[in-house]
Amino acid sequence: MGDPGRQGRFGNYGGGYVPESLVAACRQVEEAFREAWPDPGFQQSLARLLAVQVGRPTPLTPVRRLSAELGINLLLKREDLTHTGSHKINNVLGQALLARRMGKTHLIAETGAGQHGVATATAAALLGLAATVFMGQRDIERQALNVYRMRMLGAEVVPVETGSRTLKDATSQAMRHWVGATEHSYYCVGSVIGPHPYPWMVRTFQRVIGDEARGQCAAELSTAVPDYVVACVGGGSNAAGTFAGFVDTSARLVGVEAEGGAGAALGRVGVLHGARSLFLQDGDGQIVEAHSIAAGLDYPGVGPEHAHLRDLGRARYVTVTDDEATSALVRLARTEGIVAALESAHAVAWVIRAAGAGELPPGATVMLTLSGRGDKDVSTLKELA
Amino acid sequence: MGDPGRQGRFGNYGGGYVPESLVAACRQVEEAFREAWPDPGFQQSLARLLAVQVGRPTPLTPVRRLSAELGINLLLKREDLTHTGSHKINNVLGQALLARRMGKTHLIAETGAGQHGVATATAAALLGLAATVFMGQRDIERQALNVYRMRMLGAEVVPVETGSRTLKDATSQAMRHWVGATEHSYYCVGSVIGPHPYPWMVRTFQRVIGDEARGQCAAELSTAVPDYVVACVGGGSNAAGTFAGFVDTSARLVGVEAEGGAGAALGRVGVLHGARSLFLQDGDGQIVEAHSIAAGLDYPGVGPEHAHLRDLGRARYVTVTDDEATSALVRLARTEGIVAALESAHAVAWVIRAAGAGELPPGATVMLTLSGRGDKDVSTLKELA
Amino acid sequence: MRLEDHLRSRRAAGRKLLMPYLTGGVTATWVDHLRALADAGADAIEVGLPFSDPTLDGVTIQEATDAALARGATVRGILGDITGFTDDVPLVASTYYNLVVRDGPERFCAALRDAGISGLIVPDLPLDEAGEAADAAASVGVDLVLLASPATPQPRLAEIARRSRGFVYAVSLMGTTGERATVAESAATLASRIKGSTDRPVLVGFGISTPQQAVEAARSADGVIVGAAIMRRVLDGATPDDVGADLAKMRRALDQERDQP
Amino acid sequence: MRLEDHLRSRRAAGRKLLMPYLTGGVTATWVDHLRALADAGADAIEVGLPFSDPTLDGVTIQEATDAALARGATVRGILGDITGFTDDVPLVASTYYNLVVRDGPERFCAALRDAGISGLIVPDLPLDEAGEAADAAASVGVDLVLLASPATPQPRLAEIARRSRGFVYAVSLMGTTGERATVAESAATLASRIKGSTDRPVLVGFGISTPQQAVEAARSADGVIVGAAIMRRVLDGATPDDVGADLAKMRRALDQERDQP
Ligand SMILES: Cc1ncc(COP(=O)(O)O)c(C=O)c1O
Ligand SMILES: Cc1ncc(COP(=O)(O)O)c(C=O)c1O
Repeated sequence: MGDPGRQGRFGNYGGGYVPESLVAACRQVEEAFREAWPDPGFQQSLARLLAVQVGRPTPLTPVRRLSAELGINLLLKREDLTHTGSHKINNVLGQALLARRMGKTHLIAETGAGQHGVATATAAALLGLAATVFMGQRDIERQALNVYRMRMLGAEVVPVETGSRTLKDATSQAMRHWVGATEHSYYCVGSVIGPHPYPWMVRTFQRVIGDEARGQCAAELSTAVPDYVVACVGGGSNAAGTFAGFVDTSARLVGVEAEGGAGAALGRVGVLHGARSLFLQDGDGQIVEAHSIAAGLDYPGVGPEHAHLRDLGRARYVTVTDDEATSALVRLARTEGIVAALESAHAVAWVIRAAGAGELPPGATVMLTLSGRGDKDVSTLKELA
Repeated sequence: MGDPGRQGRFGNYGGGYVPESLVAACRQVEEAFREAWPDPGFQQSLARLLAVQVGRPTPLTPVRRLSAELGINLLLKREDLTHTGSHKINNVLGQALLARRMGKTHLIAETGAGQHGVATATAAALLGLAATVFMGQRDIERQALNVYRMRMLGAEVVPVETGSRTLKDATSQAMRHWVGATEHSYYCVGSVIGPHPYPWMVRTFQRVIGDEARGQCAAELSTAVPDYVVACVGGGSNAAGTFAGFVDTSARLVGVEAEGGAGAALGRVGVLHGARSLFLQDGDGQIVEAHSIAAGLDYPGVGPEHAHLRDLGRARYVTVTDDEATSALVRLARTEGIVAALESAHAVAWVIRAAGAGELPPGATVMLTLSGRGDKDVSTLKELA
Repeated sequence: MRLEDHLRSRRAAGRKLLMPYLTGGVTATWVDHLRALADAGADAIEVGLPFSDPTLDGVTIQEATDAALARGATVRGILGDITGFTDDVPLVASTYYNLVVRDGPERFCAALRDAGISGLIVPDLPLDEAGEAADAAASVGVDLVLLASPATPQPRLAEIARRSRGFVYAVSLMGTTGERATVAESAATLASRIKGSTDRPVLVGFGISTPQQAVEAARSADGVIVGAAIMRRVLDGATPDDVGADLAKMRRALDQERDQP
Repeated sequence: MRLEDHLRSRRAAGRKLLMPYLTGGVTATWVDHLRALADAGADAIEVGLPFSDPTLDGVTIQEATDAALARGATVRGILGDITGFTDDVPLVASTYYNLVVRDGPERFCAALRDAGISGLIVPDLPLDEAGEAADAAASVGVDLVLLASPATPQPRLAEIARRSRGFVYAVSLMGTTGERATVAESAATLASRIKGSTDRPVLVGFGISTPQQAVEAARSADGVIVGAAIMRRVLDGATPDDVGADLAKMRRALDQERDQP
């Protein structure tokens, strides 16, 4: 999981399939990132923001009661404890610092669950930038709390009424808007998707999850490295950041997708939102609408690096149903006092199923990234109850 | 701010004004706490929970943009970043560990904003205890999110229909329930109120806020100690925990109450919920209903140690209106990307007002405890907008 | 006559003591209820001075309290209503400590005395905190009654019995006031324990609802206190005569018990 | 005849080129619209192969795309519809790269060629990624048209002009497709820049809505592409005759401009 080069290739995947009007803008982002990342000044600013604003490092929590029930040793990397409540903030602060360094005054973002939108609105407020967040009308309805949070933070939230009215369409709309606004605006992509350099850059900013967890596992586990490393996968940023910390170890990497949005597990090669990767498509090559109770997983594709990891066999991608995810959410709440995001609950659900099916051997150590907290999902769950 | 002795006196305040049926139970709690607190095993268990579950230490965030606007140097102690979203968890984990050590199987709690209830439900799930949370019907309505969170965590939430149907009445009902349940149940009080040993014990568990902040200020400030230390005051637990870290310094201590719930600023000596302290009362000695937009400040009294600090002149208690608090909340969100709890926004509002009025000298350093995050308040604020 | 002397002499006459409770100011004609209770054979009457936050009361007395406060009842008003009520049946005020603190224990107790009240019960004032109020009460000749509960351990129970004045209030069970279907087992045990350490009268209260329960509870004690059962009837609209008739039934049941071998 | 040869020869005849756009399958009778456009003086016609996620299109073409897909339009179906359409007016397919990748560029381009299509525009396929598709297109004699934008820097512009086939598509402004009130200033600058580095035909597209705008945009270029303005009319129910009449007006305006000194 290294530098994908100027062409942004992860094996057969990635690249920069953007309109000519965005080629220069993407290059500019790449140049800026290549210049900023090794700069100790940039690193220092980012590290300080992650410490004093985000609350990093986040803990690695050994889960006692659920582990005992499952006969395994489960550890949770607690991204739910970050400022704004999900891992999205790690990436956003990095990009927002970059945008300011590039002299941009506006941030553009797409959002599904609203967590990336809230994170973007937060970073914008903090750094004195304006923020415009595109969000599918359907997601606006099911994540109303986050919509109001964004507005309170001063961001403009633009409803997207096209297509499935979810994350896919919000992303398209954000790209359309960016085409006309490249001069002052920076497009702050929320996952390891989009054209080069985004998949690589976002993974690099999210790598802090995996790097921290690696060190914490070394301190916590007699084996130093867990047997399994598990994370949910929408576009795949929390998983990519997590995997990056363990890809050079013996840990088995498992990405858990929503059954209705399983780009990596069920998708075919295609090109969308700037990258060649795996997408859910019908026989005619039309992108299929994803369906997940977790707005953040309601995306028909996956980041190109995941497609590559799948091809290599280095990571496995599995799927979980809405019902499994909600049950896992409740079970984790009841046994550990943690109300996870519905997205994160997918990862927990797979662990529960795999432990029950003997797929995880008894005593296996499992490091799971809990990507966010469930406050945003409470009204969705309430309707189900 | 030391040990108030067996009688639990803070100057003229405190004590144990409980029905005879609760005297033994309170003594039992005191004995258990006096025995557990110096025990390295207990300290270790608590410290570990605070680290891996709560995410302590919480950051001290220098607030750049708002500070510049106000001409002061404002630092925020970020209790909003703790697990469950407010300082309440610090105390609850301590008490829940104590309860388990005492062999109790049930936790009882009252809650106003729901934060203490969520924290109690969380600790109960984590330690395998049952939880029953009393909550005023009015608070159930305005903090619906937290009610559902508690239920998801497996706690029983009991609506209280008497009196003002807020925190005061929930507290009375929790005490009534405890009288009949002392054998198996531990009453987990949520603030520095109630009979001895609660005000002292809760402050002791919350002291981690002040101790951490003291150390962080020493690292952050050239003066080592801030000029002002500010916190909101409902019952007063976040303020007490904060003040405890600074009471022996030159810092001026300011407790900020809701105008409609200003026990310390506007109350008279009385006895309620087990303690002699300051309470809002009418001419006949009846307790007056508090009124605050912040459910956690909607309490007509204040913990006895605050009454004592006021008498000594060591701390000052000031009030802020609902409108000032909501404006401060929005201003902090827009300038710093932090959506604070309405309770905490009261402290921010006083700083804004005092800086504007020249009461805070230009360049003053102000350490403010941001006691919680505002997710729970978003629907309240939405209705105002 | 002091409350305690009165109760001792009644007990000496072989009588089981009966002390009904009435929330002061609960209705416009509450003093008529008071008189009916006196006439129906009460040995003393507990008069509740309503407090906004009755943390040891169950729903019935909470409701009575709310009703009284909603009517504008105040300590001053209630004391005014009962001034010169009667010398035969002593009145015992019962309230929460905040109302005592409001004017200070001395002024508060003096006001009680001036209104002809001879005893005071403060359920949220345990032994350990009672010093100031006890002194104030004693100095004006009002008996400060202390409460003992099933959870009270032995040496403390003796101390409570020793320092209580008027009588010792035996709280029958771990719980709040309010009607119960049966008398808790803990009632008899507690009453016997108290009687084992004092010859002061011992009255059992909390949950005594019917004549049968009164008889049962009075067996190991010197008498009973009946609160919520009466207040339930008052809240449901019972007239003074109705309430008097109820109490008279209890009186008869207790007296019959005595008259049987 | 190859697309580029055709356009060059038309230009050589002193004519400003006019290339209308039509979303394939947008209505049941869309081929009649196509024919009407051909008859009204189109030099070539861009046929949109609808893709579910048209990220570079504005609302009008998004709507047309949705309508076509809702009707069940597919690449295969559209190609079937136009097979044997006409030899006089070349057709240029335009779509997003995912539909090219679906069957692989080679099979995709072969299918275009078999349906009589002579050019291909893929707005989300920039120069850097175009190699595979360019080879596939070239090998079956389909011209892969590259796009240049106001943001394209100089050496890259020359490279695009060099590697484009058929013509060079000058994107008039930084934005999506869709009608605009005026022609962006950037259009003329870009067209001149491209013409400075190639003699390949240069067509300006995006936002050309009226005959006047077409005339203006064509001044520094070899012609114009008109998309959303036509699709708006189609979506509003315009018949083939209506659309033909509209295009004829543009044709006349462009021809008159030439005939004026
Ligand atoms: C809490 C949480 N987890 C996971 C995701 C999925 O994103 P990714 O796959 O990029 O980590 C989201 C997206 O919104 C999210 O909010
Ligand atoms: C966020 C927050 N802050 C403050 C308070 C007030 O409590 P205390 O005064 O005990 O700190 C509450 C109570 O619910 C709260 O939720």
